[in-house]
This record gives sequence, C-alpha cells and structure tokens, in this order.
Amino acid sequence: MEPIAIISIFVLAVFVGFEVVSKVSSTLHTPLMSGANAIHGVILVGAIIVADHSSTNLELGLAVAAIILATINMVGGFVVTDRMLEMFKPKKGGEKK
Amino acid sequence: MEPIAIISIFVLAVFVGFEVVSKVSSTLHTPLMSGANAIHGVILVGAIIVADHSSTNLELGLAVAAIILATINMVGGFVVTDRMLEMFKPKKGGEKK
Amino acid sequence: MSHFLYSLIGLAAGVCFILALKGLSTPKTARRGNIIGAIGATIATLVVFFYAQEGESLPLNNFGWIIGAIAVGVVIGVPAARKVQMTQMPQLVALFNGVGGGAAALVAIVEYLHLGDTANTAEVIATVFTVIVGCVSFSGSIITFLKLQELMTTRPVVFPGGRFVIAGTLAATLAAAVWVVIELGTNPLMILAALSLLFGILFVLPVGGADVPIVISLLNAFTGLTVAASGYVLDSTLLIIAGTLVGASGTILTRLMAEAMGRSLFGTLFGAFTAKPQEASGAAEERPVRSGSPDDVAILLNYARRVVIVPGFGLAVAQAQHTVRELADLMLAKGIDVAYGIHPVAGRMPGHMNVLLAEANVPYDQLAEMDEVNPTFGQTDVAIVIGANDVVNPAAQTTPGCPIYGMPILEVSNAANIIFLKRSMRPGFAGIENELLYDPKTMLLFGDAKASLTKVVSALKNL
Amino acid sequence: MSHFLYSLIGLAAGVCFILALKGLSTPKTARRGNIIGAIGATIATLVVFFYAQEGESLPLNNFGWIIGAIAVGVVIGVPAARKVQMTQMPQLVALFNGVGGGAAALVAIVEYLHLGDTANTAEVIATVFTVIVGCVSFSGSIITFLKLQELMTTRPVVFPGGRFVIAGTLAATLAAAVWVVIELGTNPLMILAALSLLFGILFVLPVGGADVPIVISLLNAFTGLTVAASGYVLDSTLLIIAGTLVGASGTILTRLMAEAMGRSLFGTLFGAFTAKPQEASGAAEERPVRSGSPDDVAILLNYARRVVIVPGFGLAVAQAQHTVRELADLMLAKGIDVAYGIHPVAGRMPGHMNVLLAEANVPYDQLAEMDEVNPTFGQTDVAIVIGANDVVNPAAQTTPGCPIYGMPILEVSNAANIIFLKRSMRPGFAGIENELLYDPKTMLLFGDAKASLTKVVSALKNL
Ligand SMILES: NC(=O)c1ccc[n+]([C@@H]2O[C@H](COP(=O)([O-])OP(=O)(O)OC[C@H]3O[C@@H](n4cnc5c(N)ncnc54)[C@H](OP(=O)(O)O)[C@@H]3O)[C@@H](O)[C@H]2O)c1
Ligand SMILES: NC(=O)c1ccc[n+]([C@@H]2O[C@H](COP(=O)([O-])OP(=O)(O)OC[C@H]3O[C@@H](n4cnc5c(N)ncnc54)[C@H](OP(=O)(O)O)[C@@H]3O)[C@@H](O)[C@H]2O)c1
Repeated sequence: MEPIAIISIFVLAVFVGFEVVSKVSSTLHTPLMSGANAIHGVILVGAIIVADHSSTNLELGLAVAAIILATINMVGGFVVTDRMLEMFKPKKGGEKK
Repeated sequence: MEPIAIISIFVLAVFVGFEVVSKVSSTLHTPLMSGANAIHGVILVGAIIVADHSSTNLELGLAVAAIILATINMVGGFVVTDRMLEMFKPKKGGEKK
Repeated sequence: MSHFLYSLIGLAAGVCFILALKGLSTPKTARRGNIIGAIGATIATLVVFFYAQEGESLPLNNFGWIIGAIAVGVVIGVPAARKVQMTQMPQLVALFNGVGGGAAALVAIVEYLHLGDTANTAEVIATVFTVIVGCVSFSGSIITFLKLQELMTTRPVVFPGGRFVIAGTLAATLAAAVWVVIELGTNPLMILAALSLLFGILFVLPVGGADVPIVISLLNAFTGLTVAASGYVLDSTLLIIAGTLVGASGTILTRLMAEAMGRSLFGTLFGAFTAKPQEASGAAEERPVRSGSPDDVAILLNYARRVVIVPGFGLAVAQAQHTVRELADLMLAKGIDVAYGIHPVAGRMPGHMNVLLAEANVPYDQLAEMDEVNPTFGQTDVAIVIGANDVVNPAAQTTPGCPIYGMPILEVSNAANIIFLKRSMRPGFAGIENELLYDPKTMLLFGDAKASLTKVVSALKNL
Repeated sequence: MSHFLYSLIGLAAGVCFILALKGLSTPKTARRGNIIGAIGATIATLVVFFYAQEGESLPLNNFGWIIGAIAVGVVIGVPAARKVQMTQMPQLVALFNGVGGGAAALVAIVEYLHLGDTANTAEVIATVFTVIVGCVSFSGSIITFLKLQELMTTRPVVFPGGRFVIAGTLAATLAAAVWVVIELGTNPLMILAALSLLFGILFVLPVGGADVPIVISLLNAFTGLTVAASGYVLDSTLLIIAGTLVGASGTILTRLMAEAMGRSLFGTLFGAFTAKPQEASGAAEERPVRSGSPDDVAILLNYARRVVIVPGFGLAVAQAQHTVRELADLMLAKGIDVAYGIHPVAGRMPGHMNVLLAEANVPYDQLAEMDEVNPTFGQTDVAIVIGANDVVNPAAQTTPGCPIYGMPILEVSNAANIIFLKRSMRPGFAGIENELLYDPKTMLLFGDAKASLTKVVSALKNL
C-alpha cells in the first residue's frame, strides 16, 4: 500500500480511537482496558502469516512462540472481558449471591 | 491508490464523521450545517486540477464554471458560518444592541 | 513538490476539517473550529498551485483562467455571505450547497472528457455517480432556494400522475447511467446530466416548505459523497476524506433533524404522495376564541412575575427578533422574570431560533432549551407564543396518528395564561388544529408578529 | 481468495473492533460490543487460512505447527481468564498485554529474518520500532505483574545511580537501533531485543505499586502501536487499524486515569527519581486516635438511619467484597438506608471497585458515583471507610503541593460519624498523613478488613 494511504488510515484511526473512548464513564474503565488489550491480540494474524513464511527452524520456533503468546492475549482477553461484563448485566434485586 | 486503501479511508472517515457530529447540541445545528457545507467546497481543489488538465475550450469553460461555483461554496460557506458563530460569542449583559 | 508531500499536506487539510467539525460541536470552540477549517481549505487550495503532475511543469496550465475564476467566485460569494439576513440562512445554505454539487458534477464531466477512453470502469462509475448526484443536488437546491425565498409556492407541488413522472425520470436517469458506463461518450453523459437535473427538480417539488431544511441537509450529505467520489477519480486523499466527512455528518444531522420533528425521512420526502389531502381543518367548526388587543396583552404582561417567550417560524417570517428583544428588555426593566423557551425545530432550520436570537443580541442566560424550560411552566404567569404553533401543540402528546405525534413540545399549557401572536386561525406547518387556541386561558392577538409586538411594546411603555 | 477480498474482510474485522470499543463505552451495550470484537478477531484469524500469498498455495506452510500453537494458546489463555479472581484483574491485564507485546516483537523479528536483505529502510525502521516497544512492553509488563502479584516489592525500586543506568540503557538501545538500520543482520537485532528487554525492566522498577495501572495502560497503548507497525511491514490494513485504535484509545485511557488521580503522566513514571524521600510520616507524632471494637462499630451502625460505605484498595487486598455485601444486606434488613460511594480511582485499576462490587452481586442502585454521593454526606449518619485512605483524604483539597492535591475526593468529613477499617496508622499509597484519622468524630477499627467486617457483622446480628 502507498505510504500516504497508510498514513491516512493511521491518522483517521487515531481520531476514531480518541472519539470513541474519550467519553467513557469511569465505571467501565477496567473492562475497556482489558477489551482494548484483547484487540491487539489480532497480532495473531501476523504471527500466522510469518509462521507460513518461516523457512528455518529458528524462524518457525519464534513464530510458533508468537502464535502461542498472541492467542493467549486475544482469547484470554476477550474471555476475561466477557466475564467482567457479564457481572455488569442489570440484576433485579440481586438475590442469589 | 489501491482500492482497499480507498475503502479503508472511506470507512474510517465515515466513523469519524458520525462520532464527531452525533453528540452536537441542537443549538449549533444551523452553523454546523453551513460549516459542513463549506467543507465540501474543497471540490475547488478538484476544479483547479481539471482546469489544469483541460485541453479543449469546452473543458476549460466547464472547469472555469466549476471553479467559480466551488469558490462561492467554499469561501461563502466559511464566511457565513463565521458570521453566525461570531454572534454566539459570550456577551456580558448584552448591552449594545 | 513530490506527490507524497502534496498528499501529506492534503491529509493535513483533511485533519483541519475534522477539527473544524469537532470544534463546531460546542459554542465555546465553534468559531475557532470554523477558522481552522477555513485555514485547511486555504492550504489545500494554495498547495495545488505548487504541485506539477507527472510530465507537466509549473505554473499550472490555464493559470490566468484559474485565478480569474477564483476571483469571480470570491467576489460573488463573500458579499452574499456578508449581506444575507439571518432569517434567510436556509436559502443561502441551500444555494451554497447547490453550487457545490454543481461544481462536483462539472469536475466529473471535465475529467471524463479529459480521460476519454483511458478511464477504467470504476472511474466511469464514480463519474456517473458524481454527475447524477451533483446535478440532483444542484437543481434540487435551486428549487429549495426558490421555495424558501418564496419565489414559488412553499406548498408541496403535486400534479396528477406526478409520481409516475418522477419514477419515469428516475428510470430514464438510471438507464442513461448504464448507457454511459457501457457505451462511453460525451453525448450520453450530457443526456445523463440533463435527466439528473430534471430529476432533482421533480424530487424536491412535492416537498412542503417546512420540510425543505431536511432536504437541504440530505442534499448536503449527497454533495459530500460526490466530492468523495471525485477524490477517487482524481486520486486525492483530501477530497475523499473531506467528502466522506461531510457525507457522514450530513447523514447524522439529517437524522437528528427528522427525529427532533418526530418524522421519518421517508415521510418527509414522499409524504405529499401518501398523505390524504388535509381538509382546511377546523375552519368549518367556528368555535369561539378569546382574542385580545395589544393593551390587554400589555396589562397581562405588566402584572406577571414570570413570562416565557416561545418564538417560532412566524417570528422569523415577520423578522420580529429585534422587537422581541425590546419587549423582553422592557419587561426585565419592570422586574419581570423573562426567559425564552427554544424548541429545537422552531424556525426554518434546526437551531435557527438560536441564531436569530443571538443576532438580536439576546443574552445567553435568557435562552432556555426545551428540557430546561418545560418544568418551569407551572410557575409561569404568562407564556407568550410568537409565530409558533406546532412546537406547542398538545396534539403531539394526545393525538396518536397525527403528523407530529411523538414530537416533544413546549408545554405552555401549564402556564397560567397563554398569549398567541399570529395572523389568523390557520394551523402551523403540520396542518393540524391546535386545541390550545380554544383554551379558556388563551388570548389571541391577531396580526403580523412584528406589528403586534411593536404595539404591545408601546402599550406596555405607557402603563 | 483474492488479495482484495482478503483485505476487505480484514477491514470488516477492523470495523468490528471499532464497534467493540464503541459498545464498551456504556454498560448497556458493553457485553454485546465485546462479543462483536471477539467475532471480528475470529473472522480475521480464520480468513488467514484461506488466503494464499502470491506464488504460494494452500494450506499454509507449517499448518500443523500453527494449529498446534493456537491450541496451546487457547489451553493456557482460557483457563487463566476463567479462573482469575477479580481482585487480580490488573495483574492479568498486565500479563496479557505483555504476551501481546512479546508476540508483536517476535513477529517483527521473524519477518526481519525472512525478508533478509530485501527489506527496505522503512520496513526496517518499523521492525526496529516493533522490536524495541514490543520487548519493553513484554518485560515491563512482567515486572508490573510481579509487583501486583506481590511476588516482589510494590515499593519503587531505586538504587544509587539508577537514573544513570536507565539513561545508559536507553542510549545503548537507541544506538543498537541505529546499528540495525544501517548494518542489518541478525546479531544486532538480537542485541537490540536484549537491550530493550532490559530497558523495560529498568523503566518499570522505579514505579510505585499503585501507579502501576497507569503504566499498564501506557504499555497497552504502546503494544497497540507495535501491532500497527507490524501491519505496515506485513501489509495488513487490519493490523494497522486495530493497532492504531488500541494505541489511541489506550493513550486517552492513560490520560483519563492520570487525571482522575490528579497526577501528571511524567510524575507517575519518573516520580521516584524526583520525589524527596518520604519520611515515615506522622509516626513520630503519636497523636491520640479513637479506636473502637467491632461492637462499638455495630452499635453505631445499628442506630444510624443512613450509612455510606466507602470501599478502597484495602478492600480488594483483603478480598472483603462479599463480606461488605453481607454487612450492607444486614443493615438494609434493619431498615437502614445504605449506599456505596465509589471513587473513580479506588482500588488498583480505574473502575476496579465497580467490577469487584458487581462480582459480589451488589445491586446497581446502591452504587453511587462520587459526584452523586458527595452532596449527601451531610445527611449521612455514618460513613464507613473500608480499606480506603487517599480517596477520602482532605489534604487533596487543603494542602497545596501534596501529591494528591487537586484530586477530587469523597467528602466523608461531612458525615456525622466516620469509621475507618484499616490495619494500622500507615498512610495510603500517596504516603501522606490523613488528618481525618485524628478527627474527633472518627472511630478506627484496626485489623484486616475482612476479619474486622466479619466481626462487625456478627456483632450487628446479635444486637
Ligand atoms: N426548525 C427546523 O429544523 C424545521 C425543519 C423543517 C420543518 N420544521 C417544522 O416547522 C414547524 C416549526 O414549528 P413552529 O411552531 O415554529 O412553526 P409553525 O407550527 O409552522 O407555526 C408558525 C406559526 O406562525 C404564524 N405566522 C406565520 N407568519 C407570521 C407572521 N408574519 N406574524 C405572526 N405569525 C405568523 C402562523 O400562523 P398564521 O398563519 O395564522 O399567522 C403559524 O401558526 C414544526 O412543525 C417543525 O416540524 C422545522
Ligand atoms: N484505581 C486506580 O486506577 C488507581 C491506579 C493507580 C493508583 N491509584 C491510587 O490508589 C489510591 C487508591 O486510594 P484508596 O483510598 O482506594 O487506597 P489507599 O489510599 O492506598 O488506601 C488503602 C488503605 O487500605 C488499607 N489496607 C490495606 N490492606 C488492608 C487490609 N487487608 N485490610 C484493611 N485495610 C487495608 C491501608 O491501610 P493499612 O496499611 O493501615 O491497613 C490503606 O490505608 C489512590 O491514591 C489512587 O491515586 C489508583
């Protein structure tokens, strides 16, 4: 992709990120942090691509490590965020502890 | 530019536009409308580019017309928006009518 | 200048536009935002003169023509923007939007002529899109201008078989579009442009006067999209970003506006076709109303402790904003507590009342938004409704199925006394009877709002 | 699958991430938002398996390894995420962030090895950036994890000449970066990675335990940027968008968090170097305090009409959230009006208290935000402060220059009685004396919050 396209996408994504997050209530800061954290787990995609490229054992070893780490980040991040948010669901009376 | 870059820029710009405008107070809807209107006056840039390209009289004539129209849109739009917004500046007591 | 640097500056201009829209979202930063936008536009324009496309050299070809055309545009645009009255703002915005759409269409046509057979299909499709939407925006905006300037009737223009004519024109336009994409050539394109212009006219004719601002906002968003499409053909990131921004924000604005009026966008555009013809409502009934003289009104005001002024469309028509200010100042001098209750869609454009009253130098702290002022009507002695009707009509809350049902209103009926300043018993834009006019605590002062207000002011002065 | 379609699906996944962040901004839509994000991530991952790069064919090379590695990741990640206690959330987020940063660094290294001499300078620079920041994020997060898990001291670790060691490491890292860009080659890159890992450790060591969440948030934003840089090298729009989103939103979050604590980001990161060593404050003074027994507390609560519970960091440490709930239920059963006053930075992470209390099933309507609850302390009979200190310390309002000056606090001093549950007279994180502890209307109940609460509950039951 042309550099200018990449820069444009970057700049616009910065604005989107700023705008979307800037008005969040502090109640949700913890899940928001772990949710954003989960999103950068898509580096998994990159890790898979480089694992496909890998031609030496060193490369493959590092790529496999990258895949493991990225998967932990992504899957774990979404699961834990969901766990937290589940507790935020409106509960009537809150009877059953 | 590659199609995917253009589409990405388009999609991100849509989000930016939505996010930025969606929480505006109705007090400023009129200036916002005329301000957004002024922004699309940058088609002037396009008009100048095609005027530069023009090789026939027909093309040049149309391009010149486009430049005139676009300039009216852009310059007029920003000026009138500024005029409106000037009136919104905080005024103490509002004495001098 | 390298293409990269050129595009980078364009991107910077795009960022200026984003900041402009961001700024425009609150009064405090609005003016600065607009200036940032203007700076971005200026930079974007200047930089074109310093960038030679491949195989070309500076200065640009036709340099003299370009500068001359810009000068002409400035000479026309600036005075228009400086002199226009605030009441005529909707017209001016319509006109500016129309010329923008026209410019986009012209740019697309010229680029098409220039590219000739070298254009690829995607470029041709973008061109066709720009030509159609730009032309519709142009001719449609001209019609909205004529309606708003009352150079033609503001009523929906419907003629027998109208909907078939419109559908036919649309079909012909689309057919021409396909023709252009397949056959290429100048003539098909010109025919397409002509059909699109015609469709723009037919599309806006059936829209009623008060719905016109929504149409303007919609056309504004459309014009933004044409600019984005031109950006694709001309390979300009700036145009893509700027156009898309306007397209997206225009769409949101249109929706907000339609929502504030409790209407659907579809109903706005095609309401004239589906609506049952409204009978000249209530005229047959001839129920008694209590009409008063300027002196009666002045007395009522004189002994009030709290008065809420509800301005509307009619105030703008009568250009009575300065006289209203005079009346408010007079009451304030007499120690009466005065507030303005501003409905978000009072006037001809969303937020129009705020602009009008800002122009009349009404101090901020007297302007109250609907949500603020509604709970205070219970402690209000007199609500004086000036050239407004629909925005206080209780039918919006009580009559399911009426055109404004669900629209939030200013609840003046909770005030101890209501005064209406209007010229007749005719209903407001929505064309529905307002029960409030027959309320025992309502007093009507017939006549042009400005004339009536002037009389009330002098009566009040003499008390 | 064509590259265009592949990229388009990636873009769609990017849009999912935007929607996820949008959704996460209000409790109502948060869970759905997170699920949309997870769907986006799943699609993005699956689609890689169906796209063959130029000159290659499907299935991917090393397919078995890839699937196996993913399985391992799932087997480690999911149970960790499922079993973690809510009080340990900051650690887990730190760890997840660290592995993400590590993954980004590894990806960059492998791609660098793969590209060899064919990499252009821009790609090498992006690689170097990713390696440095990814490694810093990795090792820094590990240290924050160790601190939060209390596997090492939570105090700032400062050693003589520490700042010179850090500056030296930074300089060496940058030098190595330049070396890699100029010379290329595997060894320089490995040295760069090692130096970056070292720098990450040294960078986080001097940060105090309670400031660690800010550092995590910052490292989170950094990791996002490395993902964006990888996206550039790997030509993936998705990674650019996702990474940038996280970078931008992480930056905003970091700023919001620092602001809510009334601190500057700079002070957080480098405070340990510039701060004068805090004397073991107040210990020398030995002023009298009123300490009470669980029975005293129970009696006070029993005769109150309105009680506000102020939970803090210590509640999380003692894991007393369920016991607090029990106490609150008991009081409610006795007809006492109970509310929780939640300070935005109470706990170890912003919004942490909300998560902890949500876990203990505390009903929504009992949770009050700071701005809501502050005006009500005047009508409150007992404010019971459980493992909190700084967030109620009036020094934030009265002592200019103290570390928390300017931070908004919960104004418990307006309540008729104040009860503190803490273990000692030691100050809170900010290390400053809390005058409130010596206030005549304050009663102190020393001991671990959970143990104390259990005693109070049984005392109250017996009344
Ligand atoms: N602001 C927007 O964005 C926007 C956009 C589109 C549509 N609308 C619609 O416009 C309407 C606005 O409500 P509104 O209450 O402001 O206006 P309205 O309901 O249309 O009422 C205007 C009233 O002003 C009176 N009037 C007209 N000219 C006058 C004059 N010279 N002197 C005194 N009175 C005069 C009319 O009665 P007489 O004829 O008896 O004098 C009429 O009853 C709403 O239905 C809204 O949905 C608003
Ligand atoms: N939430 C965030 O995002 C965040 C992030 C970074 C920093 N911070 C900072 O963290 C602080 C949070 O304020 P805070 O009032 O919640 O906490 P704090 O000021 O640190 O006070 C915690 C109190 O809990 C007591 N405590 C600790 N363990 C306990 C136990 N097991 N049982 C009973 N009491 C116990 C401690 O006193 P004893 O030792 O005497 O028991 C201490 O006074 C603020 O200064 C804030 O700026 C917050």
